[in-house]
Amino acid sequence: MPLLELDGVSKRFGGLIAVNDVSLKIEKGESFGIVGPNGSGKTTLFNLISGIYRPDSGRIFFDGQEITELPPYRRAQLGIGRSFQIPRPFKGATVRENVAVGALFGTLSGKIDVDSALEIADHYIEVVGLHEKRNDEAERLTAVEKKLLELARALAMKPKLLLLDEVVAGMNPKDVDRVVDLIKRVKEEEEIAVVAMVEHVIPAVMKFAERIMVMHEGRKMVEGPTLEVLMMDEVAMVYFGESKLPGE
Amino acid sequence: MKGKILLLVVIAVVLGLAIAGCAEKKPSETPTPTPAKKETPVSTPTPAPTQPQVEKVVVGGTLSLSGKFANEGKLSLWGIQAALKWINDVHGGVNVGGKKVKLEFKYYDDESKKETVQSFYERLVTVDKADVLLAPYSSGLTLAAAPIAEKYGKLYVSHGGASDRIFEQGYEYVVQVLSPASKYQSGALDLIKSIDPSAKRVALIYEDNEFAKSVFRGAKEHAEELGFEVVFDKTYPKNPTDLTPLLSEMKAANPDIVLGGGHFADGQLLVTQMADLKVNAKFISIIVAPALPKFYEALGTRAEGIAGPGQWEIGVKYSPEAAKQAGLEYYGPTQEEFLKYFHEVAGEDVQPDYHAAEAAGAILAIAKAIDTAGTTDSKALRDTFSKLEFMTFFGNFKIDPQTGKQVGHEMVLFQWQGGKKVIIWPPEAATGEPYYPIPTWEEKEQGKLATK
Amino acid sequence: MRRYVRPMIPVIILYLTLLLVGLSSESRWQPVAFIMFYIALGQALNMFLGMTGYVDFGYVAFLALGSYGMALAFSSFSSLGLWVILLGFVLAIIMSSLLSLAVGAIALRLRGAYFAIATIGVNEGFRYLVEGVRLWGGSEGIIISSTMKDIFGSDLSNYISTFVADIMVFVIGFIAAFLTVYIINSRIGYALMAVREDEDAARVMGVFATKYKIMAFAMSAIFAGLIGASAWTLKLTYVFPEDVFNITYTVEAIAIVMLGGAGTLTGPIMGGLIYGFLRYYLSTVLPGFQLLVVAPLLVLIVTIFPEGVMGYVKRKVRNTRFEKYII
Amino acid sequence: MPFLEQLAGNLIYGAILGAVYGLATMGLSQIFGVLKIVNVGHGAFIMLGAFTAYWMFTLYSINPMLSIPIALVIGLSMGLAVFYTVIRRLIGAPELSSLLATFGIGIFLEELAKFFWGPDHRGYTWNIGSVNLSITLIPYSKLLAFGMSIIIALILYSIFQKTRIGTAIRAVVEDREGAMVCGVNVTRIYALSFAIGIGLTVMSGVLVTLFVPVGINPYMGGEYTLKAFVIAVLGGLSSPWGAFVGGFIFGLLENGSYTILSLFPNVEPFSLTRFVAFSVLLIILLVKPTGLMGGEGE
Repeated sequence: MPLLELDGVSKRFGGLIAVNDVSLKIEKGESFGIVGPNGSGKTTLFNLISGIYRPDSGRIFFDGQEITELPPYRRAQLGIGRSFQIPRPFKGATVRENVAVGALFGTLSGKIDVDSALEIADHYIEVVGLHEKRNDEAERLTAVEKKLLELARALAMKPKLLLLDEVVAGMNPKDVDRVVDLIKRVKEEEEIAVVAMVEHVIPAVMKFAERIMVMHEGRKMVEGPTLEVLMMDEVAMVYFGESKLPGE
Repeated sequence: MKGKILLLVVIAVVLGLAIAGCAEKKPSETPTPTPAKKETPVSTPTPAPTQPQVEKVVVGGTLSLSGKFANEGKLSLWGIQAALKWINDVHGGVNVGGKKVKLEFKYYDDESKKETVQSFYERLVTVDKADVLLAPYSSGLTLAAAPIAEKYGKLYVSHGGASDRIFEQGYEYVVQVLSPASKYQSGALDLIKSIDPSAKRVALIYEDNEFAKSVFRGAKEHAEELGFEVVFDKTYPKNPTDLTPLLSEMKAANPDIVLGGGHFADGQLLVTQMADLKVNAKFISIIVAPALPKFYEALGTRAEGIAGPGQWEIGVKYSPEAAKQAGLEYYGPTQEEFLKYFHEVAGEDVQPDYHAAEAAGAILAIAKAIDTAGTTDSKALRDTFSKLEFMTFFGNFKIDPQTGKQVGHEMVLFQWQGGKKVIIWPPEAATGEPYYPIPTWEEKEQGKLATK
Repeated sequence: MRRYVRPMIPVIILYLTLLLVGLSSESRWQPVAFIMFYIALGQALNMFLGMTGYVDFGYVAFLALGSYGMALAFSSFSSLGLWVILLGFVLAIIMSSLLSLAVGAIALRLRGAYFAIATIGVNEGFRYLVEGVRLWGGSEGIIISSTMKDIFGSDLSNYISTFVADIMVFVIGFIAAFLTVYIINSRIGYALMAVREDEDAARVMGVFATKYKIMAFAMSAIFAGLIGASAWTLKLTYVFPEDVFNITYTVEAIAIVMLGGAGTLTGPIMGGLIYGFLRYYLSTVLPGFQLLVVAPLLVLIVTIFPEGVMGYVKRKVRNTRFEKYII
Repeated sequence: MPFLEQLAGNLIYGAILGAVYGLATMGLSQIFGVLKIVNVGHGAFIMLGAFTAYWMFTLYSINPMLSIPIALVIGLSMGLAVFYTVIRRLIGAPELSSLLATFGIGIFLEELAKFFWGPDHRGYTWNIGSVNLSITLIPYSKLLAFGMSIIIALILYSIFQKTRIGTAIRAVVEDREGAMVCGVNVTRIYALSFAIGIGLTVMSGVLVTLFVPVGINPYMGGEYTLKAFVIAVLGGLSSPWGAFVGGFIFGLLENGSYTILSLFPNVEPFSLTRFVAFSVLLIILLVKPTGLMGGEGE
């Protein structure tokens, strides 16, 4: 049984079809990449999975249960954590408080009191390496730190599935390596399936993802083991235009 | 940055002063810039109150100088100041323990809002040492401050709380100077009954609020007693912008007489829209709005023939002579004197209306009661009030000893005739003949006035 | 524990000072009660506005229903004797919370200004329903003075109106402050913080935003109802719909919260203090002209402290040892 | 058929009233749409417009129609003055701080008006005859109010659609950062929008007096503020055109529902018309949470 299953999911806004009949299966603990240019429907797909939008047609299953009609907070509690393309931390709150929200509300495993939530928060802040800033207000973090904060916040939810929206965009190569290593490590430690979505094909991510899917104009174009997919000519044609090889 | 810190400090200091400021009893440090500066009582610092020696008598009250009753509040203040001129300058003050002392009036602005009044009345009693309280304007505010008056056992004289219900609450110290709401439209009905027995159909159109409902419940009862047929009885909510729906329905009911109104703005609107829609009636009487000269200024000839009840009008025949005839004592300035004093405080071009007169009447009643009782003790004053029967320029004064409700005062009915208010009812107070039936709107458009 | 105690220290100091000033002389009690009304009003509104970031222009409807609750207890259950006051408070709680749940369920789906103004519709609609179908005395309202006198006698009635009702407002304000501290440090507080900062992000992190919004809304409404029941009905002894559904009170409450700093604990207290004091003090100095001074002062303060006075102080004490006391 | 005749008459008046309401709301929507400021002092500016018409008429016998441009100029300059002294400092501050500021400004204007002109309720009579539609009579002054409201709304519409300034304002409404990048001076657009909003509002005050030429007093604005808020939301808050449509709906509901409500016994039908109007607002918002002409989201 796959962890996440999308069955012919579509979503339209007015006349525009943002996601068109996408089916997808993701296994427990898997690393999966979604690649596609801007406007190809990736973010909408994430919003459909995390519940911000309801699909117009199609069904979504998670961990053996249909979640198509569940509100976002229920899905989060079932184990779907996510980050946003443009980080959306709770600006006025401190880093600790931000992460504690994830620990407090992101799980189904009974109510956690504030103190234990703060302990969990401290742990994940340590994990992502923000401990020196834990009492700073989130709005004073740098862009990279905000992404790390979102990661910690999502991890504190103890997710089974982590949806990462452009998590390394705009980072320098050193930071990219650091973050990818970090994700790999927590993925192993916590047995999380990770779905990372990227616009530009970054070697580090390609190495990290076991399988990828390429989206184009709201449709799933191809899906398969990373290297295989990237070798396909049609992918190169659509996605890279005239050029040939990914990631130089 | 510095500016902010400075401001913080300033706020802190001001708040600190608050605590000190409320505490300190500084009776004279209030330079009150009122529209009429000379009348503001500037009290001298009172020495330690040795028992029987009274230096002055203070009447305290709030007036609605801002907010929805600001219009009435302003006129009341002038009326009070005019009455004080007579009491202090002509009469020489009030008699307390055989000695004439000055009567002072101390006031605050309640902004026509209910939560301010209790604190001001408490201040009036405790800081300003008011001996007698003048109740605020309107029934609501009168009720709101009553617990303070009762708590301190101060006489609480109402010059603007017309609702009959105030006097059904069992207050000990509440005394009314003006005629209660239920009487407002009685005069108009009595008048029509006496001059045109064929006019039977009465329409009532009024504001949906406490005061107007009291007025028109009284009017309806009175109309039915007199054998009128009430063919239309509808309200409109506060601050209407368009009365067309009501008026077109009323027009269809074809009334002979229209009684209506509520407050200033809606009263003006009612007449304007009746004119627009040519809703004609033989007689129209509107409460509150027509009493002010601004009503005629706003409506021009459309105001011709419109009548309205008043607690008082310029020209009413309450005078020392009238008092003698009635076997009553007359107290206070004559009407001419009152008008003179009023113009001194308010300016030559302002005419007093009944709001000014009823406030002045209240102050005069207080002065009269103190004079009679020779003390400012509330109990003695209340007992004196129960027995008092006298006349001022505002009219007769006599209360129901039990409830404090006014029973002696009579309302008048005036009518706009040729740009002037003429008193047409009751006959003994009238300064002119009623113009009946009033000109139609079409005739008024041709320039016809309600004059013979 | 210290988490709850430390921030309460400035609150307790402010409240005690006010109480002592009020009790120190007869002349100071009502002014303090006047200021206290605004403080309590600010605190009650802050529970919703400060915590969730939602504005409710129709907020005054909860005060109105609370005051009707108390008035109805007196007009319909006067045989209960002293218990009628308790019943009044219970009715105030029930009526204001029911309305808040109804409004919450319907209108909290709307975002931002749409919600704010839809609630005006609720308030005005309710008012004209009361007047239109002559509910609870219609436009003539309910006067309870004589009933109060029948039950308690004249002296005790006056005592209730001029002292007990004010003490009730004090107590309500204090409980509101304590509850605020508790909420800020609890799960609810974290949830509301998340909703206020970014509702969508909060949802995908597992926060059942609607539930917490309605919780805050209902709590805030209950406090408003209690304030209405004591500061209006018990104190002023009458309820006229025209007065109690007046939107000005909402705007004043928002002004107080913004003056002090939304979402802070001491903000509404400072805001109420500044607003109430300015109005009272200037009225005694310049009767009739006080608003001409108060209004520009409000504008001045907000241009200098856009985050409110306590919002500014909170920022200033960050990373100092006072940090834990000002929240 | 007196019932239908009355209904028709009421609806005609409702439409006229609605146009005036609509115009009286457009300024509010304009300011909210661009600056995200809820102007709780809105009514005070309507009051200023009403007084403008009143003083022009009584002191200089100036036809109220000619007061419209005068009011516009007064409004525009007041708008600029208020913007540069107060509002500009609050851009970027918490949203509600501007609410406190406009609250203070509103009170200040009312008190100033009372200080200079007194609290009296004033009015003027500009009787230029009326047209008889057999079911009802309509004074020409009210028809002028109706016509002028529509003309002003149309002029505003074309300014917004056709001119550079209009385009820049729309750009700021849609995407502030984007507009800034494209070289639009956002502060200036804010100032302009605020001034236009206030100008419209003061101007609508003149039209209000064409419909209700009496009861002009310093505190008259409160009722219009309330209705303007509701109408603005009905139409979709940041859309001045929506506001205009919302005004129509509100006017028609207020007047139209009376004829039906008056059939019920033991109620105050006219008070209930407002209940109906506000209830319909809520229903519309539940069906379409961003108002009739609101777009997706905010």
